[in-house]
Parts: sequence; C-alpha cells; structure tokens
Amino acid sequence: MSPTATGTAGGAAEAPAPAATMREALNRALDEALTEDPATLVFGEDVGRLGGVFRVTDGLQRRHGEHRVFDTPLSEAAIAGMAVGLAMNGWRPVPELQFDGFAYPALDQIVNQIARMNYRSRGTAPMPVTVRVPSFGGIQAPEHHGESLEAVFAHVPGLKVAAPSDAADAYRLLLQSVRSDDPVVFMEPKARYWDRVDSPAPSAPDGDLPVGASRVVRRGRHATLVAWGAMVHRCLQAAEFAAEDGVELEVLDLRWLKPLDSAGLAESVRRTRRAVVVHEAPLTAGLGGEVSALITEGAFSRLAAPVQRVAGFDVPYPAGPLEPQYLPTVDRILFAVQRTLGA
Amino acid sequence: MSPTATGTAGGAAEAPAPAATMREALNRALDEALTEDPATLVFGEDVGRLGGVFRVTDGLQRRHGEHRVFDTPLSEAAIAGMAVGLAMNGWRPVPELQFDGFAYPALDQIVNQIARMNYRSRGTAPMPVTVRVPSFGGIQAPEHHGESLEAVFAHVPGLKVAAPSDAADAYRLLLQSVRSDDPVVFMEPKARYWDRVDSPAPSAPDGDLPVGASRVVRRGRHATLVAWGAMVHRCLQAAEFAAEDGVELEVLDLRWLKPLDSAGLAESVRRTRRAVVVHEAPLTAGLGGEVSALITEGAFSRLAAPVQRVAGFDVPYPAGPLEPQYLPTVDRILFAVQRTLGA
Amino acid sequence: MPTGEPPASQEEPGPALPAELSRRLYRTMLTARLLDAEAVALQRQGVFPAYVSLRGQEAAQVGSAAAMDRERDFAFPTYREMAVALTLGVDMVGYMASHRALWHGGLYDPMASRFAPVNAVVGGPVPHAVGWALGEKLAGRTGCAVSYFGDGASSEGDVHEAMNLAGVLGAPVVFVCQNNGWALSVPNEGQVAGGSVAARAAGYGMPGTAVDGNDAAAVYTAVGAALERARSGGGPSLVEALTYRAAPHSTSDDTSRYRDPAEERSWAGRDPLPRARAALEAAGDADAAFFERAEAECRTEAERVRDGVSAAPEPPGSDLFAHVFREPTEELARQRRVWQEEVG
Amino acid sequence: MPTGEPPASQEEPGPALPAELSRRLYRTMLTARLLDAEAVALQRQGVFPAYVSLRGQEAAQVGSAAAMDRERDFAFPTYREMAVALTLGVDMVGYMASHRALWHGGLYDPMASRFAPVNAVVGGPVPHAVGWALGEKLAGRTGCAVSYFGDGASSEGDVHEAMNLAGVLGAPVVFVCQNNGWALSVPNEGQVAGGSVAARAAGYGMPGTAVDGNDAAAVYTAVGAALERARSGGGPSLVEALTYRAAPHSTSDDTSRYRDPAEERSWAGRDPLPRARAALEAAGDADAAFFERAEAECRTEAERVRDGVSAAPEPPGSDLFAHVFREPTEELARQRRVWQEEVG
Ligand SMILES: Cc1ncc(C[n+]2csc(CCOP(=O)(O)OP(=O)(O)O)c2C)c(N)n1
Ligand SMILES: Cc1ncc(C[n+]2csc(CCOP(=O)(O)OP(=O)(O)O)c2C)c(N)n1
Ligand SMILES: [Mg+2]
Ligand SMILES: [Mg+2]
Repeated sequence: MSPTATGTAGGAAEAPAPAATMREALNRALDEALTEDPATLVFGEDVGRLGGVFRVTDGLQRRHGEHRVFDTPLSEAAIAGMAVGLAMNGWRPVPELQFDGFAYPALDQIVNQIARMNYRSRGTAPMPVTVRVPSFGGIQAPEHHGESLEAVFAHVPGLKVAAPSDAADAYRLLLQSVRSDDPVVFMEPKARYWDRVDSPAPSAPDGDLPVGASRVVRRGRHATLVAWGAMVHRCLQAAEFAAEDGVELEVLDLRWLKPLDSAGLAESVRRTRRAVVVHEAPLTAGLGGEVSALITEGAFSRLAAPVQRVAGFDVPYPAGPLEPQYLPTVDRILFAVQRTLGA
Repeated sequence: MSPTATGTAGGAAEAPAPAATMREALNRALDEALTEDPATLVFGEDVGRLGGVFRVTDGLQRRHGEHRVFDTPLSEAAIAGMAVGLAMNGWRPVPELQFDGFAYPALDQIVNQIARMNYRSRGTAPMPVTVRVPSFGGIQAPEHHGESLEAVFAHVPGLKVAAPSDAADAYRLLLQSVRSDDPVVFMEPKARYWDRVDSPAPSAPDGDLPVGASRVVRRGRHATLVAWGAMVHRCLQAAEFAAEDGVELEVLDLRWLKPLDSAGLAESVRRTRRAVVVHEAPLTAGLGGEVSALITEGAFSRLAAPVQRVAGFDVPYPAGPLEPQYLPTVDRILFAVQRTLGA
Repeated sequence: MPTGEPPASQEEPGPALPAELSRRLYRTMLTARLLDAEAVALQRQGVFPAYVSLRGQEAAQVGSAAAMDRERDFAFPTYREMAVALTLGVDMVGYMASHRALWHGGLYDPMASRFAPVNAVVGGPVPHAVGWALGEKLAGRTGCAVSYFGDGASSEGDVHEAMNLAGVLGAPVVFVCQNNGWALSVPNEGQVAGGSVAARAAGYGMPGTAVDGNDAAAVYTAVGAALERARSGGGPSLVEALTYRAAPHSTSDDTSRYRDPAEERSWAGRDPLPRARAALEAAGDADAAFFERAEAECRTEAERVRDGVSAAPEPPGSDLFAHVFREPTEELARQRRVWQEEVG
Repeated sequence: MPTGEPPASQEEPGPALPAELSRRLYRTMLTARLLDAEAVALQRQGVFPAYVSLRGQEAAQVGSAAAMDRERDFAFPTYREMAVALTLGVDMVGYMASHRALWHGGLYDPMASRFAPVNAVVGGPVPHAVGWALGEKLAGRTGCAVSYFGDGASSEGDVHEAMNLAGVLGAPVVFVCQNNGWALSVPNEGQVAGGSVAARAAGYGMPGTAVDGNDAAAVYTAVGAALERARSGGGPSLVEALTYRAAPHSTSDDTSRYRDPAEERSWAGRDPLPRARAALEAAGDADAAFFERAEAECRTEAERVRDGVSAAPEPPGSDLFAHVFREPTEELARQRRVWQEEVG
C-alpha cells in the first residue's frame, strides 16, 4: 500500500456505517466538526485541493470552502505555529502534519508553544488545537513515513494524545479531540486506513467513553495484551491463535496515550495477573516502559510475572522487505505470552 | 544562578583536579579533544568569542583558532544539520545547543539525519558527532532553560546519550563521547556546573568504564536509588538522611541514558530488592518508566515492592519560586523509600 | 551594514509628527527608560534573578507600538519588548512579574491587553502573528498583527516560514525587526548574511524598509504605513528598525568579552531620548516645564511599577497544576495530591 | 511567475557548448528518460512499491551535475535526483534499489560516489551541503557542495537557515533549486511568496539566477559559473532552474485532482529532450547515425539497470541491526538475538 494511494470518502456527516473504512470515518468526523462549529479550520500540506495524500480530507474544501479547508506551503513549523495564532484569535484549528516523520520540524512549536500557551497565559489564551498526524508503519512507505512518536508526544506536559484502532472509534475519538478545548495530537494508524473491520466487542457504548478511557476489545483471563493503533488488530489476531490452545487473552485498546488509563490497566491485569504490552516504536524509552511501570505500580501484588514488552527494535524504521521483520509479529506476541505463563 | 553567569575556566588539558568545577572539567575535556584530534570542531551560538553563556568553551577559540571554535548564527536546525555535512567530510563536530529547550528546533536534524546517516549509508558515511546540550533545571532560569529531554533522545535509534553527575566524571564522559564514532547527545547538568564536589565512592576506576556503564556512587543494602545528572547529588543527600535512621540506601548513577546499563540495574536491585528512580523530567513517559521496566524485568523474583518513581510533575517547567516545588525533593525521595520498605 | 556604523539614514531628520503625539511618544520613552533602570536595580538587589534591558531601543519599541490600533491590533513580543507593553497600556506590574520569575509569561492578561505572553523562544512567536493575522482576514475583521523579533531571530527557520506563509496567504501582519546590532555576543556580520534584514522582504514579494530605529517618528511613520497597507488588504510587510542594544544582553552578560566600548560610545551619541527631546525643542513642541513635569510623572510611574512588582505575592505552589489543561485529568489531580502531601 | 507560464528566458537559446559535451549531455538525458520509463513500468508491475519520476527535469539535473568536478565536488540530493546520480556515475542499480525499497538510502556507496544517500526529508539535506562545503574551506581544499532541492523545499526553515549560514561562513556551496512548478498538489502561487526562489538569494547577499531549466546548456553554464565562483573563494550562490514536473508527484499521485492537463500540454512543447536534439541538429553537432546509436545504447543501459535492480537480492533481516552503530552495544546485540529466535 503506498503513502499516497488514492480513494474516495463519504460525504454526509453522520456516524459511519460499521462497514466504512477508517479514512471515510475520519473524513466524516472532520466534515461534522466543520459543520457543527464555524470556527473549525482544516489546513496543512495538500489537504485542500488534493484532499490529502490519504484522502482523509477529501471533499472537505469543496463542501466547506477554501477559507476553512486550505493548503499551506511546505512548512511544518509554521503550520503548527500559525495554529497558535489562529487559536488565540478564536479559531479551532485542525492542522495536519502529512507524515509522522515530518512532525519533527514542528515539534518545537508543538512542545514549546501549542502545549504551553494556555499555561503560559494562565488560562487566558485558548488553545483548542488538534494536530492530526498519519502515523505508525506497515505500509511499505519511504523513509520517515512509518514512525511512531507517541512516547515523545505523551511526555509533553499540556498535550493530550489519542490513537484509534478501528474506523468507528476513529470517528468518535477525532470528534472528541476536535471538540476538546485542550491541544490533542491525533495519531492515525495509516495501516488501518483502508480497513473496515470494527473491533468485535467494545466493553462499553464507546460514545460515552471520557477522554483517557481505554476499552477492552476482547475479554480473557490468562493474560492481558495492551496495545494502541494498528497493533490492537495484531493482538486480536494473536488472541485468536492463543484461543485455539485454550489460552484466553484479554486485549485492551488504550485509545488515549495521554492521559493514560492507569485504572483500566490495573483493573484488567489484577484479574489476569499477566500482561504483554505491544507497540511499533523502538523498545527503549518507548511508551511500553510507561505502561509496564503503571501496571506494575497498580497490580504488583497480583502480578505473576514481569510485564513483557514486544516492540520495534532499537533501529531506524526499515525499508519494505525488512518492515515485517521489524514490526511486532503475532509470533513474538505469543512468545511473550508464553514467557508470562511460564513464570 | 543565572543562565549566563560569568566565570573562568582552566587552560591546560590535563584531567581536572578533584577541586575543579564541572565547567572547568568540561572545558578541559574539550581543550584536550581539540588538541588530540585536529579534526575536532566546536561550534554553536556564542561558544566562540564569548566562550559560551556558561563559559564551558571559554578560551578555546583563543587556543585553537577561529576555524576550529566558532560562533554560528541563531539557527539550531542548521547547527545540527551542518554537523552532518562536516562529519561526512572527515571532521569530528562537537556542536552546542545553547539550552535544552532550544534543542527542539534541531530535533529533526538530530533524529532524522545525525542519528540515521550511518545506517542510511550502510556504514559508509561517518557521523562522529557529539551534541552538547546544557540541560535540566535548578538554576531559576527563564522559560525553556530548565528542560529534561533525555527520554526523547534515548528513544532515538542510532543515538547514544550521556549525562554526567560530577566534575571528574563529566571530564571522562565528554572525552569518551567525542572520541566515539557514534553520535552522542551529551546532557550537561547546569545546576552542577559550579560544583566542585566529586562523588564519594566511585565503584571502579571510572576511566575504565565502557560506554553504557553505570556506577554505584554509594553502597547500601535496603534499597537502590537510581538517578542521573543533578539528581544523583540529591539522592546522595537523601541517602545521608536515611542513614541517620539506619536505612542504608545504594545510589546508582546511570551516566549513560542510552545504552542503559540494564545489567548494573538488575545486579544492584537483586541485592537491595527495592528501587526508587528519580528524575527531573515530567513523570509520564519519562525515562523512569523505562528504568522501572528494566529493573522489573531483570529482578522480578527478587523485588519486594514495585519500583517507585519520583519525578517532575506533568506540568510545564515552572518559573523561579515554583521550581523547588516541581523538582524532586529529598523528602519526596524519602517518602518513596518508605513506600518500598513499607511494602 | 557592519554593526557599529550607524546607517546613513540616521543622519536625516525623521518626518514631523503632531506635537501632541511627539510629546506622548517622548513621555512613554522616558517612562520606559526609567522603568528599565529600576528593573536593572531590582536585579542588582536580587529581586529579579535576571533582567533583559531594552535601553537604546525605546524609540523602536514606542514608535512602532504607538502606530498600532489598540482596539483592533495584536502584538506578539519576545522577551525584550517592555516598552511595547508600556505603549499598549499593558499592566506593567504584571509584565515585570515575568522578570521577577513569578510566572514565565507574565501576570498581565495577554488577551485583554492584545499583547501575547512574553515568549522566550527566539523566532517562535513569529508564526503565531501570521496565524492571528490570517484569523482576522478569515473573520472579515480589520485588525493587524505586529510581530516583534530581533536580528538574531532573523536566522531562525520559523521566521522564514512565517514570512513566506504570510506572503502566500496575504495575511495582515507587520514584521518589526529590531536590529540592535547584536544577538547576545554575535554581531550582524556573523548573523545576517547580506547584512540587511529589510532586504529579505523582496524575496517574499513584500515591502521591506530599513528605518532609523532611534528616531521614534521615523519608526512610527514606517510602521504606520505598513499597518495601513495591511489593514487595507495589501498584505504583510517588514520594517527593520536599525538601533542598538546599549546594555548587555542581560544582567548576567559581560560585553567586555566581545564588543568594543568605542562602539557603545558612538551609539550613545544617538541615544533616542536626547534626540527626541532635541526634536521637541527644535520644533517648539515642548518647553522646559513640560520636560520637568514629564521627568517627575514618568519617574513616579516607574517607581509605582517597581514597588508593585517588588511587593507582588509569589504564586502558590498549587499554581503548578492550575493551567495545564482546561479539561482536567484524573492523573494530574492525583499528582496534585502527591504534591500536596509531600511538598505543598 | 505563475506556474504553467514558462519564463521569458525560455525563448532565448542557451549558450553554445562544445559539440562533444552537448552530445554527452544529450545521451545522459536520454538514458535518464528511458530509465525513468523503465522505473515507472517496474512500479506498475509491482517490483517497486512506488516511484518518483523526474520526467521533464532531465536538462536541469544533467546540466547541473555535468558542471560538477567529479573528483572534488559532492552532491546532496533529494529523492528525485536520479539523473544527477546518473551524470555523476553513481552505480544506478544501487541507486534504483532505493525505489525498490531494498534500502532507504540506496545501495550505492555515497562517499565513493560523492553523492549523498537519497534523502526523503524535504529541505533536510540542504544544511548538510553547507557543512560539507565549510569542511572543504576549513581543510583548504577546493571542492564545492551542490545542494539540490525543490520549489516546495524553499518554504522549509532548514533551507533558509542553510542559505544564511552559507552566506555568513562564505561556504563554497551552490544551491540548485529545481522549480518544477509543483510541490505535490501545490503550485508555485501557493508555495513561493513573491514567486521567485532565485530572488531570495539577494537577501542573503549572494548571486541568484533563474535559468531555463529545460535547456541543459543554460543550466550547465549557470551552475558552472556558480561553481567557479565558489571554488575561487567567492562563496555561495543560488541557481533556480525553471522546469516542470511532467509526471505525477509519484506513481501513487493523481494529478487530475489538482492540475489542468492544458498546462502539461503547454510544457510538453518544451520537453528538454526534443529541444536538445533540435539544438544538436541545428548546430550540426550530431547526425542521424548518432541519434540512432544513442537510442540503442541508452536503451541497453536503461535495461541493464532495470534488470539489475529487479534481480537484486533483498537484504537479509539481520541488516536491521548491521549499521545502527559503529561501536556496537550489548543491548542491540541482545535484541538481535531476540529477532534471530523469534523472527529471523
Ligand atoms: C530558539 C532559541 N535559541 C537560542 C536562544 C538563546 N538566546 C536568547 S536571546 C538570544 C539572542 C537573540 O538575539 P536577537 O534575536 O537579536 O534579539 P535581542 O536579544 O538582540 O533582542 C539567544 C541566542 C533562545 N532564547 N531561543
Ligand atoms: C519535511 C517534509 N515534509 C513533507 C514531506 C512530504 N512530501 C514529500 S515530497 C513533497 C513535495 C516536495 O515538493 P518540492 O520541494 O517542490 O520537490 P518536488 O517533489 O517537486 O521534486 C512533500 C510535501 C517530506 N518528504 N518532508
Ligand atoms: Mg539583536
Ligand atoms: Mg517541486
């Protein structure tokens, strides 16, 4: 799948049918956000006329006008920086950074400006900015198109970070993010853009889930798999395999990477007594360390084995053929489960 | 102490006397690096004529010439970016980013270029770059002058990260970093620049410590305090207090934040069965999570209590009077020790 | 032009302004000068951990800010725009609180004052000004943003991206570069390739003017024209005010390490305050009584601010957590409890 | 100038070059054109996950690279400089391996080829060129760096910082901007405030020239002069080659969404290959036999590269760990063992 594959998106602004792709769901969420609040603006590189390299913003400029959905020059820092000024002038900016790896040039504005302006101004300068970042790997893309920056974003005071795992939840999470009066970095799993499958068993009517709430997408009692973005689907696959051997794995979709649902993590692992956290980002200093620490702090007395981490290796994200060797595989997840059961 | 306080630095290039300040020790290390290898270059904002806002590069331009020690325009991205080209042309660049908070504009070049060029070129393009970053807080400085970015740097494949805690070790670590053929981000604890005290009991002749080795700076048996940079000194203070109540705390100075000394951590905590990790950076997704996970993975069966984390709060680094309320205090460290002993 | 050699334009007299306005500019410059001196003293006394003096730049700051429409426009400052704040009527005790390190962004209300929080990232606020200005245009309003930055900031990528963006979007913003000759220890020669920030404007298809930054009338006129142009849909422009940082970079700086006192002396001869006074006298716009009253009233105001900021209470530790989010999180509430129990 | 309207300069004929050189440029452009077509075909066949075509930019790339001294100079490309690589004698199978996604940076030896690894960060490599050039100056050598970037890249902060830095340091670098009218879906009007990248040079105190980028001789001459200037201590300069991205941004792009086919047709009339051929014929520098032989030999070469890259072996999984550090770490060795046991 290529980073600029074409496609179409739905028009109407109602919640996507279960069979909608994540791209369509995100497109409808943006359409709805633009419709419900005239202060909402969508801008970034190629999001207007083209409709985004992934077509997530397809048709929005036509429907909402060139003033509210527009292309910018190739300037990530200024894209994030102009969002600060727009927000201070009463707008609700939803900028897009075209790819994860190109969020770095915007990081100074995100960390030192967007995330701090409300604090710096003692709550007087509004900063309802949602920075969309097509993220994570799995699509055989060029260099810098498969990065996972969640550990960086989650470390930044003043930021909230969301990462959906399926179409229906992507729709809800994006609307919730845009409606939030706090800055949110919204990480979209590229590898799931074309996916129609929704998670089998949402633990709650997700519409009611507050910011920061995780959800159990599969119930189990022998161990808990913790993941976000595209890795949730991989964990569900692993759980299927494990079930054949009578091992019942619970799968917890974090959804929010900041704030993190420490209560939800503890609740699940206190039941299952074992946990494996799975992410695409390199192991060292990845968010898996934080999740492992939270689980250990919240369920220590119940833990039957140390929390296992299955992550990308500490190497630069590789090119095509090496990608499947780098990303966590179902096998690696099952090996980790074995280690927790063995203990 | 202000971010541009003046001072003097030593001239000769021998190892600093124990009574040298960390600034003097770092100055001598740079002087020696410039002397021993004509390919070494020192550059950055105000490092030449002024000798750096902290005087760490004081006198180096006079001694080694305007071609090897020079001021650059105010362009963090270009400072890091030019290091790539200089390294590819046979030089050994030692750029300075004036303050931690101003490393963000250079992050794209550090992460996407410096850290990857050796990999991208399959080992043909040399990248012996040491990026010096006066880091961490504790000096009542303006905004963006008290940040702790170690979790960000340690997460980057291809980077190594060092953070000394005292003058003598700062000298050795900086020389080791500059001599390394891999890119190193060298985080200097500003709050210790003026400090003469060396750590009481280095576990080994530190000169022999390989890249990635931690050191035990105080032996103890009831719990291990893990820290780096200025927090090592604070942990030693806490250990003094605890000793008065008969609690013997071991203090482990990580020194290298990438690679991390997982063996050293496990060895210590297997003995003490309890650990507290202390850092200035905000708690969530800080390096403390990684350290906690490594300890739990490496000493689970011996752990008597969950690893405790004492860190900065998840808030933007505050101004003067709030600084002591934000930074980990001796009290907070001792409370955490109590929690591990209570368990 | 090499630092130190004042630009030729400085020899020409600035355009004449209405007497009332000239007097107002002078009084504001004088208050800034006196308040600046009080601030330096407060640092010496240990009340401020550090202070960045604007001495020598009063004309550039007061002249540019006075041209703004306080009802419609919005200023985006760095850390050295005290006289801009003063001109715009910002609560100066709240402003100075930033230098006392009570709160990084200051304790004034930036939205009500139409003067953004003090910003310590060189170049960082410049894209904000463009975004704010675009917001005005999109809303069909007629306000303009004024973006303040220095010669050193002109080297930052953010400033380039912001200027190009403003040009492409036709945003009503005026870029005001105070070229005070120095970026900490680095002079223009080591900072600004080509030697002129104003000359960069042409590359973005916008007007760029270099004016005598020590002539308040000249700055007022140039920025006023740029604002008029932006307000009437003419898009962005750049005004470079050629001035001089008469003081060290900050109270912690030591200029003897990098610049020639002779340069400071040569610029002292062009100090904006005596020049403004001379101009008022030459034009017969002010008499001795005026200068006497001004001296007394401005000093009173400077002292009021000095006493106010010295007496201002330190923020409670709980303020650490107060403004991080508008929609609070359980995790931060938990951390606040930890702080309460173990620190507060 | 608005995208689509070719610049006036395109009407003037380029300066005449020695016949032998003109023929060499033509042959290289032809090989690039044919190899480009092979690459597009390989993508259609699924051998390449994606490909970025340089069609229409052969003259800008071959003309500029041919002016370089292959013994002394060093090129810093983006992801679209295939014809530059070809001109510099880079191992093209190794180059094309990048598009087959065998290795992001390519499988050629960048140091030996004096052609940096393929770089996908728009604007990112530009400061590298300045650093390399400064390194030459510091070493007292006479090589020059050539920095390739596009019209879109000109909006990035890195490019500004690099140009200013080069000006301040007097680095021997030539900035070659291929303005192909488009940055993915955004035309010059939405990208380059003022409309001219060349015009930016004046703001950095360096020469900036806009040349007909579809005239190899004009590009060769302009870049040659800039290199000569840099080599003789004259510092940096900027050459903007006005050309056109005749193909979609990449094989995954769909131009029908954002540009008028009429524009493509108008530029097709200025295709650099027919123009070069016509020039050779007009000058009597080449006969029918030459063109016949060139066609055959260039096609053979293009097919050799096509077959070579198609047949190139995939790197072993262990290459994940091979080049991360020069001084290996225990932790990475441990992870390699995990990979070996659980994946490899
Ligand atoms: C991005 C960034 N880099 C470095 C610094 C440190 N610093 C603070 S002020 C300054 C010099 C700024 O010079 P200029 O832009 O000319 O403004 P001036 O101080 O002369 O008013 C530097 C290097 C900073 N605050 N921000
Ligand atoms: C920093 C960065 N931002 C965004 C991208 C995504 N991207 C790849 S190519 C491109 C357009 C570049 O246009 P231009 O510089 O004119 O070069 P051209 O593609 O026309 O050769 C974009 C937006 C990128 N690769 N790097
Ligand atoms: Mg200045
Ligand atoms: Mg282009």
